[in-house]
Amino acid sequence: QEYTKENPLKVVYVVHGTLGDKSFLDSAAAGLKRAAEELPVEVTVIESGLDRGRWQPALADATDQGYDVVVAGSWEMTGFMAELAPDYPETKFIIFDDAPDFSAGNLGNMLAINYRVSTAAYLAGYAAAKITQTGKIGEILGVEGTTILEFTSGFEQGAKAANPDVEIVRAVAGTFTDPAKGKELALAQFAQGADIVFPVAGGTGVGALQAARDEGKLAVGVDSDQAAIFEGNDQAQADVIFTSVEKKVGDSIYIALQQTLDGTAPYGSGLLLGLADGAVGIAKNSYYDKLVPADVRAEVDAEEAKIIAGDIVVDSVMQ
Amino acid sequence: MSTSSPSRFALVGREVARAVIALAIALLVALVVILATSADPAKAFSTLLTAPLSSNRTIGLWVDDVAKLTLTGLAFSLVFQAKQFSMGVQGQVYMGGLFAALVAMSPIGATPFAIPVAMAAAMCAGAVYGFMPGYAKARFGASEIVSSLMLNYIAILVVNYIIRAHLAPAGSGQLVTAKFPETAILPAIIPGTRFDLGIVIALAATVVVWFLLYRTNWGLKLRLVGHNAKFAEYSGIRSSFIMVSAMTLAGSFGGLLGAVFVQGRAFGNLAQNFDGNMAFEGILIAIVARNKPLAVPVVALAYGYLRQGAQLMGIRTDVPTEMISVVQAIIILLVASSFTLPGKKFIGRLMGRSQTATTAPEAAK
Amino acid sequence: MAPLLEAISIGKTYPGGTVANDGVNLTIQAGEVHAVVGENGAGKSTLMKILFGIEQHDRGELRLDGKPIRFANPREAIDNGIGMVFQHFSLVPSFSVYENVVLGSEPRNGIKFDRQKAIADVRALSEKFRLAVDPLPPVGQLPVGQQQRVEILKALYRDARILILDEPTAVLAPQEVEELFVAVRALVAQGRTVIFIAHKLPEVLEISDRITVMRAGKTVGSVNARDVTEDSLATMMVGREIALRVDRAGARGPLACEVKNLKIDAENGSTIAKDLSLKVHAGEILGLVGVEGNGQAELLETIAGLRPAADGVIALDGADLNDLSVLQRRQLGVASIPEDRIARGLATGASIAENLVATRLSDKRFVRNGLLDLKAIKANALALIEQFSVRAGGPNVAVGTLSGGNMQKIVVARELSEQPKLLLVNQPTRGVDLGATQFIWKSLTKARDGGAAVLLSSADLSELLALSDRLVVFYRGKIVAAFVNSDDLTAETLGTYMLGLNTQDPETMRAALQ
Amino acid sequence: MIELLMTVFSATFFVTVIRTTTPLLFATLGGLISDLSGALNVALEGMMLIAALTAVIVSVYAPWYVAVLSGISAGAMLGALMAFFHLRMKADIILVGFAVNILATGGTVFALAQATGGDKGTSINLPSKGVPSVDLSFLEAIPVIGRTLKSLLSGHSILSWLAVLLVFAVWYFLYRTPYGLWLRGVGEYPAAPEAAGIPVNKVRAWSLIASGALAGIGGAQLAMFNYIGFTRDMTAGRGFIALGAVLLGARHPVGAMLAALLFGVFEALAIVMPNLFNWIPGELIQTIPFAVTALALVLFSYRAQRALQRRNAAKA
Ligand SMILES: Nc1ncnc2c1ncn2[C@@H]1O[C@H](COP(=O)(O)OP(=O)(O)OP(=O)(O)O)[C@@H](O)[C@H]1O
Ligand SMILES: Nc1ncnc2c1ncn2[C@@H]1O[C@H](COP(=O)(O)OP(=O)(O)OP(=O)(O)O)[C@@H](O)[C@H]1O
Ligand SMILES: [Mg+2]
Ligand SMILES: [Mg+2]
Repeated sequence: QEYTKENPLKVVYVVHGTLGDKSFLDSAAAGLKRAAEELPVEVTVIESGLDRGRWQPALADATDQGYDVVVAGSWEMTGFMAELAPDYPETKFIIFDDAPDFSAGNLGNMLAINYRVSTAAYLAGYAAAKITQTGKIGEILGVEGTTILEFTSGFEQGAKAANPDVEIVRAVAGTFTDPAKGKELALAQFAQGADIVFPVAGGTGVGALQAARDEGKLAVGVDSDQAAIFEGNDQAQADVIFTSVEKKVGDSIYIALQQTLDGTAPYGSGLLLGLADGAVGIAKNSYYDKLVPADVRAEVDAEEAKIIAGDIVVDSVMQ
Repeated sequence: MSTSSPSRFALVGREVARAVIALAIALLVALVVILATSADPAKAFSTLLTAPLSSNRTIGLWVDDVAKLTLTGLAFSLVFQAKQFSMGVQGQVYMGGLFAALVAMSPIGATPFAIPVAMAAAMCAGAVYGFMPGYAKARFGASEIVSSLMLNYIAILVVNYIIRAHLAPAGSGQLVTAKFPETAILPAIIPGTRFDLGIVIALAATVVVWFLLYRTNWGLKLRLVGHNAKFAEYSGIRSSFIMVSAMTLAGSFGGLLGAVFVQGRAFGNLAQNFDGNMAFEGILIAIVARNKPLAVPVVALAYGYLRQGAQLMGIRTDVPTEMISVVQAIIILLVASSFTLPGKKFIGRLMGRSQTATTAPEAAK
Repeated sequence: MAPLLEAISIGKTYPGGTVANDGVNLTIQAGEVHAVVGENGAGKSTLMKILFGIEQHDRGELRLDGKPIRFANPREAIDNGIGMVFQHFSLVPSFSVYENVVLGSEPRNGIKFDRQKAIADVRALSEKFRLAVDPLPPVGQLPVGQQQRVEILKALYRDARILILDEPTAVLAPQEVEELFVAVRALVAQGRTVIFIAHKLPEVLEISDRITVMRAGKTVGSVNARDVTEDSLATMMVGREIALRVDRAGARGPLACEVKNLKIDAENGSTIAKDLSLKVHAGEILGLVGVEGNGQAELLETIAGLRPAADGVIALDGADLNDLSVLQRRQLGVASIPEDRIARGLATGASIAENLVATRLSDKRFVRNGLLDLKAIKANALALIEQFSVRAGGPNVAVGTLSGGNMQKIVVARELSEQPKLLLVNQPTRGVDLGATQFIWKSLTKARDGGAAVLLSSADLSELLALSDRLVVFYRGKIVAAFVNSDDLTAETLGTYMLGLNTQDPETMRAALQ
Repeated sequence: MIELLMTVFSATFFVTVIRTTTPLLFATLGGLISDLSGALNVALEGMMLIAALTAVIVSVYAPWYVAVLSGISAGAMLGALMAFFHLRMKADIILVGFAVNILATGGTVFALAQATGGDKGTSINLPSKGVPSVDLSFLEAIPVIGRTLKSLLSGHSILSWLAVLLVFAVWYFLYRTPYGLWLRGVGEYPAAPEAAGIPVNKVRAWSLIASGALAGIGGAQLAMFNYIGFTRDMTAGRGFIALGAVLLGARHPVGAMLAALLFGVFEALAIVMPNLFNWIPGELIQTIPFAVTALALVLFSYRAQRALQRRNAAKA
């Protein structure tokens, strides 16, 4: 079937939560938006809200509405999607950031995109451990869940690789929507001697970034290039984010849709995208160049090459 | 029920008429909001009004909501009738959910006894959790509002912790337990939907609460304590015992709701933050139902319909999700209002006495 | 000269449809004490509420100084020089006396509430009108008589020309009534006008210049106090003759209840009463005489089990009651009619039927295996409604919708529906009209004749003298005198003991206490 | 343990406590005023949230104090809305409060998206301003205690100082002015002020408005000092905790302050603890403020009861 701007591929993205996290969910939405602009694709976004009892119904309802492609993210949605997919053979399903069990063979219309984000986080951790003055780095987690831990475990592994003596303090906020708390947690970590903070906590994390800005400490962004987000509006904030661990969800979905239009997308299987695919990585922008010394940057690039070559194995909390 | 006077049906009729008119106004306001935010307002509005009936699946969603709203409404009605303002249903839901999950995940979960045993466990857990603020109130005079709110937060955090650290599949980092065995999940009444045994449990609970309140000695005592604790004491009723037992019993219904949550078709597992704050909507149900158990499912039915309609409108149309809560707020405000309807005086005379809202001089009596 | 205040053909229908006033006429002349009398529910309070702007009339006209007027709220009435003391007080319990008095018209010092001036003003005012009260304590701690003075001061503080007193004497002891009357006369002497509502006709005749009689929402007529007698007034009110007379007991039975060396403490630890010793026999009424707040009410509460005894013994038929719960005492045959029927005696939101069985929830007739026998409960209610002629829509009507008199009947019906062994009665006819009073008196004597030992406390000395076989006088928490009732015993005699002006020799007292 | 004590007795910790307490204290005072007037304000949460958003948006275009004022007005207007539905339309105050909360969760996100041109979760694309902190560096000049004084007192939000002032002002208003008398009278026994010609409903309406205004400052402080900017649901339950603090504080301004402070201390403790005790699960650390509040409540109630009994025993 040929899709055109007049007869576009109809795609629905069911957000398990709401947009506005400025990272994971928004990133996917941005990729879809780009697809809608550049490809013969029409995109609908459904935000199913924070009540998890609503997620499955929203996915099922969207599927019922006759879209060509249904997109959703994370392990929270995988099970629901895998249950629905066999009943809707005409519809295509894309899950990102997780994969179902394809071995049963009944998920020929489902595509999974997974990211080796720990590899990127490894690099950020490596750089952080090299540039910390105090030898102490703080992490702030929204909750202790897979997606979050995938970042922190890689980050810690990288930091230890760079400097076995580096101390990492970790605080769990228990919420993704309390920036004031995120800020307090970061301030407390700074007060206890940390000089770099790595928040992986959505809106709560934004507060931690602000703490770094106010205290003149450094921070690592998460999911997307967060320095770029602040650039212009809040230059002081952008100035302290020396890099970000990027999970290019949007780009990968864009590519998946492109391939769906071409008919080359490998439905019925899962993709595991890593550094080599460019789907994950650290932001090497002007702030990175400014705040990270050239020798460290070179070391980081060397580490990256080793990971891609398989000489360094970065652990993953995802099986 | 107790105060049923000769004009009882007329009174109920008036209430219903008032509610219907309020609802109509609320929907009108909702329509305005929709007109302002939607490119296809007609579709959005008709979705709001009809979507819950659009398929078996959506009917299941509605009925599932009704079951849960009924249970939380009942729990709140019970404590409100005893003039206690415990806000603890949410904590009870989490405790109940936890214990139901523990049973479901134990060897019993794979047996036919899974459902009753899990429910009993959940009810006991909820009862203990309802008992605590009641006892603190009766024994120490500690405000049940504050203690129960604090216990809610504690329950959520503790259950979240237990899920993450002990119940979630090891190493997965997922914040949810594995699916329970099918024997531990409520059977669906309409297969493939959320229309499950939960609604039957909720209706049974309604009858039980009604029976306890209006047909038993304990219930009469409870209502007398609620009306006038001093009088109850004078009559020889141990009001602190009644108070604590009412809060404990309400807690068991909160716990039961927890079991219905986690064992229902909607979940079938225990996840962090599973209740979506629905427990608190019971306050609304109880107040609108005037704490009358038999009115609770009726109110839940109507409110649940609108709730689901609004949700589906958010999913199926371009009305922004955020506007759903705005519409919901407007509906609550207007349904709760009692405004003067045209010809109210006339209707009032036809229908007999009106219980106009208490103004200060009347309160002096 | 035009009358000061005039109500012409006032009509008022409550939203529920009750026609409370139906063509009421009232003419008040400046400087008079004008009484309004009528049965419970005749519409007196409603009329006063209209005069004070709390309710609005549907029909008719009000004139003040000859000019038509209508008050939308109490503020407007207050501004026009009208003050009102409600049947149920409107005082904030935790506020001090002076705060209550000045509430709404506080003296100010910039934005500050000028407390010193308020206190001084209240002191001055209470001296001027001979209404002695300490401005400082919270009103919730004051006896009712004092609370009422606070209410009157409140009106006077706002410089009321016309003061409406709705049943002010119902809650007062005789000498408090006297003091009130002194104050009322002082008011009139200073040019104020008083509208006065009461059920006790002797008081009405004593204090008022003119009397307006209301019946069923209408004015029956107005008369000069000088021209009528109690009997003729009663006949005007009720439309028939009322005889407030009861028979004294025959031979008294065996000893039923004995109280020995009882000591009662308040919640705050102070002693309310001590060394209380008395005996009541079956078939007799023992009257507890005393100004309110001297320990009678607490004695009744302690016997009922609502208060702990700090020391001493309470025995019923030889069995010690001290450690028994309220319910256990009730099961032994203790019944009680409490002072404040709304606060203690009833659940106003519950139905009549439910109120009537509230004290019998362990009785096999109404409750079996924890289940209610609704049929029996309803039958019980129907029977009692009939037997005690309660005017109500039916057994399922909420008690709160009844008039005060009918509420009291519900309490009496419940407590007397079963012949009690020991009946504790406090203020049984407070605020109740003549017809109902007669009925309640009859009910009490019937219980007595059925073998009940009755302890009766009342602020109304004539009630005590009419009903009691023996009387004991309380003063400052002690029994200071005891009498066997006889026609020679007068209210004045009792009064001297009540106020501690006289002491009785121990021998006489012991004899009368047996 | 030593580390914990050192942290707790550090100036930084004190400053953190003040910061975490301030928004809570404003909301608590707001809750107190409406509670004393007889209307339980369960909408503090929503009022704070809407005020926070309003303040953030206005601060983009106007000086900080105008932004704070507009946050206050937003809260006050919500109070007026509640008053209208509760007093005029006779709706149950708790339902009205819940409606405001629901309105706030969705309405703020919608309004934010409008204001930012599509950002739904945060205002990071809005250059919003903060509330200035009060610099008391001159205190350092004081011999011996100067440094400590400075580290304790300097750098707090100007609104924190206002909060302290307001505790006193609210106390003064409630217990020293005629209107405070009216308000307390209306809350305790409305028939009395009504009969005294006080417009009871007006008093209630104004106290709801004042309640909203106070919650509004709390929201402004949260979004203009504790964190500068707005994110969805950023009040994170503080309004409900404030409601608890009202009751825990025995419905008195000073009590309310102590209760808010108690909560602030333990929230601050929950913030420093994860970095010191990595082995304690985060969730359990987060229960600390709630558990402490519940225990404090029981303890206070128990002590009040005991005190009464002891007084009785002593006199007997
Ligand atoms: N707020 C009200 N709503 C409806 N009916 C009322 C209200 N207040 C009084 N009534 C009714 O109006 C009638 C007159 O009542 P009112 O209180 O004026 O009588 P009253 O003469 O003062 O009686 P009492 O001597 O017992 O004080 C009664 O039937 C009463 O039930
Ligand atoms: N909200 C209400 N709706 C209907 N009727 C009411 C309401 N409030 C009060 N009433 C009526 O008002 C009357 C109560 O008035 P009130 O308390 O003055 O009684 P009363 O007749 O004066 O008794 P008492 O003589 O003992 O004072 C009752 O008759 C009751 O029917
Ligand atoms: Mg009256
Ligand atoms: Mg009366």
